[in-house]
Amino acid sequence: MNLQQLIKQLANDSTESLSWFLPEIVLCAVIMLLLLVRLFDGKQRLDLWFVAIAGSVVSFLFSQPWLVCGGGVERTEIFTGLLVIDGFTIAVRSIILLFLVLFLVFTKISGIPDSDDSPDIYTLVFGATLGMCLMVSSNHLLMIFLAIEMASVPSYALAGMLKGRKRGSEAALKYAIYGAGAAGVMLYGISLLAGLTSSAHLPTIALQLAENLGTMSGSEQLVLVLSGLLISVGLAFKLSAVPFHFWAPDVFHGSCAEVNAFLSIASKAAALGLLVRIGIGVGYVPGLEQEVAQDVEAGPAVVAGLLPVAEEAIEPIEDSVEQEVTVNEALQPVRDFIGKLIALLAMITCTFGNLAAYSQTNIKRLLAYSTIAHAGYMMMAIAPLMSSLGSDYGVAEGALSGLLLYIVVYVFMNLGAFAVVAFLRNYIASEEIADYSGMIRSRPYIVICLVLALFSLVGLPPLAGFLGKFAVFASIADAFRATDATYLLVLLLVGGVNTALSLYYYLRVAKIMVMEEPAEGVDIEQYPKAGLEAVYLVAITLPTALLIFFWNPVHAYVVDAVKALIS
Amino acid sequence: MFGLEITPVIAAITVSHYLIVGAILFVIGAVCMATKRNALGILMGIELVLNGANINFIAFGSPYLRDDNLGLDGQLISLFVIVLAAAEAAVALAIALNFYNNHNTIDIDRADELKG
Amino acid sequence: MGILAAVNRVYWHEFFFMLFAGISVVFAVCVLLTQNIVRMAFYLVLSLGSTAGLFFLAGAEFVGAMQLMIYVGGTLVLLIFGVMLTAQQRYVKMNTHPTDWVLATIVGGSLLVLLIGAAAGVDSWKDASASKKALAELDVDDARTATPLGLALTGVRVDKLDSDDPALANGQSGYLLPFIIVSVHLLVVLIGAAYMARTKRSATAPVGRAERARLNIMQMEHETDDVVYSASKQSSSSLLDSDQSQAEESTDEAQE
Amino acid sequence: MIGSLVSTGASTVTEFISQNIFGLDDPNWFMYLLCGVIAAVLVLHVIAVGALFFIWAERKIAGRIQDRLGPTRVGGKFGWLQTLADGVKLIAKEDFIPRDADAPLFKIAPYIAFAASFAAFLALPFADGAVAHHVNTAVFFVLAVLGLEVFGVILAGYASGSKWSLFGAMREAAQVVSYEVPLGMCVVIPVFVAGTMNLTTIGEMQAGWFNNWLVFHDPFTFIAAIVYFTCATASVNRAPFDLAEAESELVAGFHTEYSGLRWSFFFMAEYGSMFLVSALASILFFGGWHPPIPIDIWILEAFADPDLVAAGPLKDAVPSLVTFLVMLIGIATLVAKSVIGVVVMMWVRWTFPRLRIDQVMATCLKYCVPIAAVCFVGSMTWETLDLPSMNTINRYEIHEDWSEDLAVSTVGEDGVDPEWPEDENDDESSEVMDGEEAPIEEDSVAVQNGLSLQEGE
Repeated sequence: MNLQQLIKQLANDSTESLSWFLPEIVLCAVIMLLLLVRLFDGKQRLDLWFVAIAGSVVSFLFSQPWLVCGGGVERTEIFTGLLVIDGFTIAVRSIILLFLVLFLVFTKISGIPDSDDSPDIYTLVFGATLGMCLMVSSNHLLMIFLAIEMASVPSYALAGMLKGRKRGSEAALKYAIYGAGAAGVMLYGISLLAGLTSSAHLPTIALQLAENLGTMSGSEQLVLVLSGLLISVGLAFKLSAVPFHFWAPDVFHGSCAEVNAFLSIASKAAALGLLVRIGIGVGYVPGLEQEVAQDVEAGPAVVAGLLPVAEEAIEPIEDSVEQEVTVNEALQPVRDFIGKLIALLAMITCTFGNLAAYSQTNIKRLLAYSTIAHAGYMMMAIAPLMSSLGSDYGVAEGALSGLLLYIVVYVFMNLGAFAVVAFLRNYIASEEIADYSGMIRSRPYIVICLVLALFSLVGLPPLAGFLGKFAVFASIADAFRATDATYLLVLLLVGGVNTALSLYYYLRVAKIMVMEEPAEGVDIEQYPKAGLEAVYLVAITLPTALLIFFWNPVHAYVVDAVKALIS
Repeated sequence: MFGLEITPVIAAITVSHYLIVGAILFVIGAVCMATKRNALGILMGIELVLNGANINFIAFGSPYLRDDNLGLDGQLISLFVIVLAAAEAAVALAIALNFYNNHNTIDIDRADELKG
Repeated sequence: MGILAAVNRVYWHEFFFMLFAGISVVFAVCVLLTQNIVRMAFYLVLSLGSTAGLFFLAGAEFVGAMQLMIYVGGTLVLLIFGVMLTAQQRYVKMNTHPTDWVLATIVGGSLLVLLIGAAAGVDSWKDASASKKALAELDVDDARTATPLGLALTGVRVDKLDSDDPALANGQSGYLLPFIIVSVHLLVVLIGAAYMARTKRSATAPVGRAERARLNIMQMEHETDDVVYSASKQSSSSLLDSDQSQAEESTDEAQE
Repeated sequence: MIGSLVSTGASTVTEFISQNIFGLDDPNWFMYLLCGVIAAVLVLHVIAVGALFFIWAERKIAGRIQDRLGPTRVGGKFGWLQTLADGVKLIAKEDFIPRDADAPLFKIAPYIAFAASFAAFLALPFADGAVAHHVNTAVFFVLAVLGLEVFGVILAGYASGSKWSLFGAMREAAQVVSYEVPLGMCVVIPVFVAGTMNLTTIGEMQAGWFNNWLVFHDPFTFIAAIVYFTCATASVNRAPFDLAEAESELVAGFHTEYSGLRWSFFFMAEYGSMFLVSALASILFFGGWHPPIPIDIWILEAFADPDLVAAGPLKDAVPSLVTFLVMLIGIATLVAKSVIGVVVMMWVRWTFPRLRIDQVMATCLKYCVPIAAVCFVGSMTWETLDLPSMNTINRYEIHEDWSEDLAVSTVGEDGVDPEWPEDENDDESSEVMDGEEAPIEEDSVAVQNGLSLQEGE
């Protein structure tokens, strides 16, 4: 191959890639636009919120969530293998962008950030969202690190959005320092992994691992485990999984509820997407399994379209066929390691989050621990995914679609909860749970919405949270039946117990608001009534309540989304 | 030294040697992050951690050290890491200054408004 | 003459590796041990500077120069700048609690042992044959890394032209996308840093939702805080402007 | 690379010495060491002797600009011994460390500033082959190392334990780091036009008449040269940008507390940097070591062996003594151009009033950066569209192993040729330097020099 062919190849590749990359391009354009409009519109006559909301809607539309219907999206590597597009990417990316739209409406209604700060803040929000979109499509170690940085660094500044506040600046400082440290540790793990496999491209890494895993010396395995652990530090930080969760309550407490919503939803969704990307990326090479099964009939041409590497990867397979091990079987130890590690983290995270939430008196801290716990629930879905990826695709698909469903549900219920917190702060200038007592009398709509969101967070049956939890737990049970791995059973039990545990503290908030009398000397009637806020809240909460009626299409959608990814 | 054949007291430099330097910088950086109380001191620890990783990338990618190597990927990743570290430091510093303006200190232990 | 010819081979590579690695590690330890934040920054400069030397030694000239220019000349200047802005006493001492030290030593020590054991244990990393071969074939002016690097940043991996395995060549990605996207990131970061560093503009926002929200937040704050930022700006207000440009600075520089 | 890190002098010089003086076939470690020391001493002299001369020159120029004589007493008519007298005075001064100073840092700061300035000279070619260490990315290296000088100043300011020093240091930090941006952008412009970051190659490309200088390549490079010089003045902390030592506000800024020999190191570093950025300007924009009139090429041609001329590069075709002479002419030319640059800086210093710190920043961020950016884009467009230029130079084409099977040089007739003709690599030398456009007669030298570079480096 000479340079000329290479350039041609690059040009073709880039042109094709760009059509998949439109949402991100729109985000970049909005960032520029926010800057330029400010430059040429000196008196700020134009409210930049309109630019932002228009940009986010366009970006959401360009993410084309309907494409995955019917499982129509095949796995495509774009930008010379740096990113990968498949149903899962499109789905999670759409969720994040949809959240961005809802979030912008939310900030407009709640009034934070004010018009002075909004151009800067929206730039940061869009920058972070861009990073999150990259996170869910990363297929390369550099892109993983880059995307995490792109999502995190603007978030650090967002956490300190309200300046002149001690708590806000403290939250931002803690977040920035811990975040930067976790990213550094993760980078070291990435470097070890890249060095061990001589590649930074995830499928290539998986192939290398599959080839070498059997013959690895003890030290090499040690390096592999170390790199896995170090990488998991960075991911755990983004997920606020337990040994690295300590930033979350402080940051959530210190920054305003709007930022909390952003950090707890978009950031979590992206981190989970990235976790799936890495887990599947290094633990599974799509398309190779069938190749071995139908070796003769299909031929390499079919697979070549799926994955550039796959075509030549047949070579190693045939070597390994002699040992009667396919690539994806050879990767079973990797998947087991990832699955067990995540299962362990998920159990600790979930339990800790729920237990720590008990003693909270501040609603934002409570929701922070609730976020931690929910990160645990969502991570639980990865364990059955990893354990059955090589053997039972139905279960793996079920797990992944369950995760996806959970994320969709989580967006609405958590956004609802934080929106209520922000609106109530605007009314009564307090975020203490005690100050919410008797709120039902003055603002019934808001309280009902919060109660619904909280019940949904618990996972009480008719509500959407139940469906998400059910999907995840069911996939764990399926996986346990399929693989007989004990840790899955433990995981299932821990999940169940935790759900019961969490009931109390969510209900306590509901009880205070509904059952108790307003505190002495507080005339809650004096504060403004809900107007636009109530409309927004109802709009956010309705999906939580009504999902049960639209269960089938939604479930079909998430199943379609993950179809092309695995099988 | 004149007239003497110098015997190789040390083995030829390999990737492992670079990795050891990288590991030392990484661990020192990590310990720095854990022990320093000054926010900027912690940032410096982070820089050391990133550099430890960068040394690894360079060593893995060096054609002088290893045949089957990362190639240019190593150098390219470390280039991006340098750029990203600069960006991160800029934001972290701005945040630290903001903290200082509100608290009149940069001691992270004084950041105790948020406990619970 | 004969004497000179006899010692024709000095282990320069080893010598310079040891030199740079030694400086780098020793000053990194100094960074850890010193209690004075300014000296800490200074030792860090030396440590990272000699890390750049290691990069040169491993054949990554461009990255080495980049390390000097952006890391040492930009990021660390920024850090020192921050130190100066925030140092109250002339020499800021930071005393670490002894138990912290003990704990950190134990954990860090075991991590170090683990990492070094891992690094020194892998056979393919200990293989010196490539190193010897490279040294034997070394052409002094051979190190032209900047051009392939630049081309890789535009997406063309010329180093993979003669790759034996075309399948793996595909995994050797061009870096056009990160090169472009990182510029957007730098722009965002620039705005974020400027936002954080500048003082809040006067509240000219029309009274309404936004104002109410802001006031409420401030009110919540006052219930627990007795001090609001007030006099704190005196120490740095004059310098803050330049600091802001400084922050913009390093990112700009990185962008180059 | 590893060898070249150790080797000093162009490796050819090392080989030359070991072969002709010591009779060794290959240079051994001692040769490398010896040449290293020689090169280091030579470069040191550029700074030390340069400072000696420049301090005197500054005094004289300042005097003349202010309508007075300047130093006259010491050393006869021109006062040429004045610097020496200054030096004796400085050495004799008491070495003084303030009580509040951080002594180790205070002591080491001037040497850091000096070392950075000195180290940047390592990669600066004074003529083709007259370079201490051949770095392929020399432009970048010089800028990077020069940027480290600021550490000396910051440490000095901080360690002095004086608020004047601290303020000076902070201003310096802000200013230098800010000005590195437009400076870097301006440097990228000639690098782009030349197609290489190798200073020797950039210099050699501009051989011939002065119209070959890159400053005349297009209007944008011309503007860029001016912006470069402005930013360079600021980045070496000279008036009117010398906020770090603004006497009227900060006593003497970062070196308020310094005296004696340590102070003189700051001074030497400053003059060294001034010389360095001027030399960089000469190489990047003003023809490097080639005189405006191609005397060096005439000499080469006069002594060239006609049989060899056709065969290869001109430099191979002439006796080595003549090439040595040409190298000396080159060194003299470069030094002369650099001195002119330094003198202009002095002229500016004694003509313009000092800016305020906000004006300094505004100059950088509001004027220099945008202008440099526009120039960069403009110059790039100019080169890509192949618009008319006073230069007859051709862009340096990279010629390495990987590109051997390239069909065509990437920048040809119209920038990028869409056709990508397949079979053109029969004759490699013709595609390496694309000399079809320019008249052969005028261009042959440049082409040959270009060739010699590609083979020799």
